[in-house]
Amino acid sequence: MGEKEKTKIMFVMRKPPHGSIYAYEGLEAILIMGAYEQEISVVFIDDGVFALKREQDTKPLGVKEFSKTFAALEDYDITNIYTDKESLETRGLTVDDLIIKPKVLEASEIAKMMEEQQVLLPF
Amino acid sequence: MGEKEKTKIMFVMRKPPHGSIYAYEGLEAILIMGAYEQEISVVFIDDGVFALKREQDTKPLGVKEFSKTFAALEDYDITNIYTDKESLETRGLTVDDLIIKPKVLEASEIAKMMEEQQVLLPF
Amino acid sequence: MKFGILIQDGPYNHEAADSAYNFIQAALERGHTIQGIFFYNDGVINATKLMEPPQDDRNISKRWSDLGAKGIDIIVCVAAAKRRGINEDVLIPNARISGLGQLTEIAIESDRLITFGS
Amino acid sequence: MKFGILIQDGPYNHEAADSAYNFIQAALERGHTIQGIFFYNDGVINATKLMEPPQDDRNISKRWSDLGAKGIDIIVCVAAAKRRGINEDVLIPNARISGLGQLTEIAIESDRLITFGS
Amino acid sequence: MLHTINKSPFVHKNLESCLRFAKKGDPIMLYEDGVYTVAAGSKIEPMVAEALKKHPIYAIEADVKARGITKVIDGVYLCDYYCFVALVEQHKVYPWF
Amino acid sequence: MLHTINKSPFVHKNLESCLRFAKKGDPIMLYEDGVYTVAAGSKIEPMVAEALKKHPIYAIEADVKARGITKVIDGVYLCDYYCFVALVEQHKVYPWF
Repeated sequence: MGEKEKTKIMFVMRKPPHGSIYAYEGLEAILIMGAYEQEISVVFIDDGVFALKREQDTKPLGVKEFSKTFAALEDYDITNIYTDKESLETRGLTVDDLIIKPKVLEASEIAKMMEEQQVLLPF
Repeated sequence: MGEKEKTKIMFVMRKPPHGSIYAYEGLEAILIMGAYEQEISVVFIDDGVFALKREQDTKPLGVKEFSKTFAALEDYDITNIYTDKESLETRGLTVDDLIIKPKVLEASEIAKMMEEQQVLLPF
Repeated sequence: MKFGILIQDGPYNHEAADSAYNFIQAALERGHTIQGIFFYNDGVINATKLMEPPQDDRNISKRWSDLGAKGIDIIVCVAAAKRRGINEDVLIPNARISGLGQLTEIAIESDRLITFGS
Repeated sequence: MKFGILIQDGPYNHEAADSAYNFIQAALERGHTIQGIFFYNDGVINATKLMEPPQDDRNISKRWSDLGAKGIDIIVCVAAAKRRGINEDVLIPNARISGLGQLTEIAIESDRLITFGS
Repeated sequence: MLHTINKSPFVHKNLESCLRFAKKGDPIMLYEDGVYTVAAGSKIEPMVAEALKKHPIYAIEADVKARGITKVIDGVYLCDYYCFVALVEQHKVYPWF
Repeated sequence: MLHTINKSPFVHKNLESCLRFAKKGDPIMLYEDGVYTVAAGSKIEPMVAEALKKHPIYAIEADVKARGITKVIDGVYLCDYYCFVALVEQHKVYPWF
């Protein structure tokens, strides 16, 4: 009673890591918003699934490796993490290739979830 | 005798106008380089052909209209202007849709010309 | 309605800043409120007062500053700004540098959040 | 050989500035000369000294300034710089702001011109 | 949900992604270089004609005019930013950058 | 001529353009997000296998490792920036941004 309803915020991660900063700055935004006790979810579609690829080694490139921080999202109480079946298949990946085990959904199920959000953030 | 050979410089225009600044800043580079008495050529391929589309009216958008400056390249002694047959066809365009009449070439002919350049500049 | 605006790309290089501006103008004219304009990623470059476009071209940072003068909250992400060399010394008037918490608050308080980028 | 380098995109937001730097390092180590590094389009943002990346990250503008200190000509296009708020006040040491004529000269004097962008 | 697309369909595959996720009836707004999608006569036209069976498609007229697109695919609505705002009043927005 | 590609083939059509213009025997260098092209097992693999019949294909190993690509399509050369420079010594370069 009197408590404000939580806002449903979904991060839609479509960009691959390292080639551009969107995946990384998107992650920074997820971590901050995670502290605001809203209803956060994160979905990885298209090239966004590459952000979760296992065995990323950025040392030779000299840039930050941040896939492990995606793996730590649970520690920030962000547990609604999804990915798209066809995006994985197109890229020759299965959920076993990923550092975490997001729930694998059909595009139509993801579309339905997107529809239910109040805020969609593209990264 | 003793005169330095001209450098063959080709601008390869692949980006459409207005959505990003590359076509426009590419044009600025063409105009400057045109004053250096080198052997300049300009080829429009892929979405680059849109830079030459007739009847561009940027007033409602509030940005500069610069297709007419491409039409004036001849005044700067830049007369080696080419485009790619398939790029036009894919976009439903013919050379009559363009503000100038570049020489229409096959991709293989353009590839051959690119090979002959000393400098290729992508815009 | 209350609209929040997120801008992810820089001025001139891409059309995003123009589209966002045109959208905001139309929203204001339709009687909506702009809850805040948040610059993130390369979007922070919109907020430099050192911009000097050619005389016959639009001045994109001045547009944002003018919206700020009308009372719209213009916020530049501090972390993104530091990476790209935007700080208080070069910030346009009527804008402020702050954290991603401000984007969160805009997201929570707005009826719609609309993102412009590339 | 003499290599000219053209950089069309900004730092951090895209990998272009990193790739260019890695290429230049390898070219120098293989005994080549860098005739000049020309920043155009959003590439000009590489040249701001106000950049403050996180401590554990690379400082991209400092990399360019260090190459300039070694005698490599680092040139920032004046027209592109004005649009994006880069001027002498914020320019990294060991770089200079000049016109597209400098890119022309690099193009003429280099054996190869290599462009990094996005 | 309103889907927006601002990239050329000849170089980017964002339209394909959008169509894969968009629900029947969802409107699609094309702006910036996205408006090249609606130029009549291109190799993209059949995909757009197919999409029109499931989605109302809008294109920002200022972007269309700026690019010299004089013939637009039948069934596409040309609209201004007021119309864009009106659609946002009715729908959440997801931009397919 | 050396062709370079730095974009993901799943979202951009630059590889298609490159292959349309590249002459038989021209080397192709993949770097940045372009290296996703050479990951084995994807839907892109047949196009790459076809391209390998006409072109030597290289990929920058630092970019490959950064992206966690552990299995590369047979016939693709992994190389470092010295190798990139060596190719530029032999060829003019055109980047398919």
